[in-house]
Amino acid sequence: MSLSPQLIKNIIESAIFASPLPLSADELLNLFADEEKPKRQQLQSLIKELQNEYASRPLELVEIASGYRFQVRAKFSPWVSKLWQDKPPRLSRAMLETLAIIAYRQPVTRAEIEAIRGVVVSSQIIKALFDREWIAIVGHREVPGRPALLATTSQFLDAFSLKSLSQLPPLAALRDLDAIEKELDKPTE
Amino acid sequence: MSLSPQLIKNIIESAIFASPLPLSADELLNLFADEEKPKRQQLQSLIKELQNEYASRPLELVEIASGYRFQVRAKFSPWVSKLWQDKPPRLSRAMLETLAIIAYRQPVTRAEIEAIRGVVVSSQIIKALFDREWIAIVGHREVPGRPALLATTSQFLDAFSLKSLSQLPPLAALRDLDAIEKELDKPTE
Amino acid sequence: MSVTYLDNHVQQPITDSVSGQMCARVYQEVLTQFPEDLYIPPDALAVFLEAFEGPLDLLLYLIRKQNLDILDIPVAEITRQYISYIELMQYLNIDLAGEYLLMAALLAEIKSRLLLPKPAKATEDEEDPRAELIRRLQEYERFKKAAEDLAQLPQEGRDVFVAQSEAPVRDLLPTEPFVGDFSLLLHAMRDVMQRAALQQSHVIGESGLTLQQRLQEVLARLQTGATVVFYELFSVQEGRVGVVVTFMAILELLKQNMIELMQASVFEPIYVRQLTQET
Repeated sequence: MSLSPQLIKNIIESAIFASPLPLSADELLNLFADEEKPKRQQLQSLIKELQNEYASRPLELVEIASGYRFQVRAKFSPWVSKLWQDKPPRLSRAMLETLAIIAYRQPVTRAEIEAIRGVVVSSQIIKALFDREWIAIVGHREVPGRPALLATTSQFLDAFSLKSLSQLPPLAALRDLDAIEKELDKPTE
Repeated sequence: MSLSPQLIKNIIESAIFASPLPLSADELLNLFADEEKPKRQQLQSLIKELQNEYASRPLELVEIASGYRFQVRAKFSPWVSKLWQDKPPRLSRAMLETLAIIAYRQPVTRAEIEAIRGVVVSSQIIKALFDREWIAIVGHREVPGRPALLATTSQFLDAFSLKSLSQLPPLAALRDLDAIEKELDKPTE
Repeated sequence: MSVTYLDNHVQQPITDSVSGQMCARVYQEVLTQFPEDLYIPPDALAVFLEAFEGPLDLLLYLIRKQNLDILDIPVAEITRQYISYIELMQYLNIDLAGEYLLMAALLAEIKSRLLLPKPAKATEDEEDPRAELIRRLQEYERFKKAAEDLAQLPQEGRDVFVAQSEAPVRDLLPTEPFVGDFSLLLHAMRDVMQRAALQQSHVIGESGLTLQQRLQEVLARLQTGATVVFYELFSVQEGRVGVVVTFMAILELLKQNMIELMQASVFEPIYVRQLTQET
């Protein structure tokens, strides 16, 4: 028996709200028995409809890396954030720099991060990133010591409301070394 | 500066959705700065309006003992419950923690559970534990209000395959859970 | 972003002195030897150093402070400034990470190589000694910028709040006979305890942690006739108050001859056992 589009839409809405984690299209389709299952295309268009229905509400239905979730529109954050007495701790510069290098250079070893930053990366920072589940070990570099290769996770993308790594702000371009050499040849001082 | 009724309503809606626990009228009022704060009566009528707006949606804004929350209508349970199908039946973290505290600290009052967990214990959880007959009232603490003393039952022991409460590992040992699990995996006679 | 911040804090104490008449004063002591153009209160210097993420960050700051392009760093001048900072910090016994010294050595080396007369025809593979440093500075600078960009993104819990609702009531009610997963229960309890440890320990300490109650709990633990290792009677999660109350309870029980303590020899574990009262 196939379900009415309205019922399917209601089920999608309910599930996204009830799930503690974002739900992917696949996970949404899995809620339906085989004979009820909407086509993927229908699912997409129903999600679009839902997004429109919420246009005038203080919530929005967004797609991030691991799926769909409802979130409060930014406009209301000043009030909603008062629900929590403690502000979330600010991310330190050291942590952000480490995270940025992992995000843009992944997979990357700790030694490679240190080479770029010019300083030792503290174990505390790496541990904090693991604790947040923002990074994971995705393999080992086949060099002596087999150092772990670090990469970012979908939780990292979720936490920063990104759909994929390609949505990260672009990394500043490096001026190529030939240009640098030419500059250097110029008489200085 | 006073806020428009629409903005106040949006903030209320956002906050109830964003809060992990039901929000009481007082807690909702606390989100507003003194000069923005709506009157209690206005708050009530805005909540009524919200309830009407959700009349045609798959969620409802309900009031329970500890406050307001949005809840998926029971009608959609057959589909939404599949979210937890992999680990049936679903015992929420809150429920497990409450049960664990009752098991270890019995007899114990609800207020004492809340003091240990650091959060309010919802009536639903207590009710669900009673429904499963995992806990029972074994007396009353002789303090103002004579709160009920909760303890676990033999059905609880059955459900968790325990012969007696003395089989619960000592609290101090819980820090080394991996070792305990290894013990538990060992075949028992 | 951090550069502006630093400027506010540090620019002021750094007084340029072309004339060279100004001396550095440190702890009221007048330094005439070095560094000639720096006067930084030691506290400010410590703050200053902490504000940097490493030698590359400090170098970038020195370059940007003078509105210079990375590509034409006056190596001699920047090296002189960098080394002045490092020497001053060492003089003040500020704990300096090894990387800062390494960079000072590298700068000195580059400077000396630049001073050597260039052969009339430079061989192709002989790179300008500055090139590697410039490459590293550029590389670091783009990630420093990337980190700043990352900090600007909306963050969950800070700018973004997830909207959730409770599952339908039916899901919370019993449906079928259930065999509980014991380890889930244990994990839940451990989580509770960890949170309790994070919270102020008086949550447990004040609410009904009485000696009488603890006496009964200790006895209950020993009731089955089991012998228990002494420390297992304590729960660190209860904080100092909890440990003290448990200890008092054990002493009280000892006094009343209700339990006994056993130890095979010094440093061996202490065991606690209930004394059976023959009736």
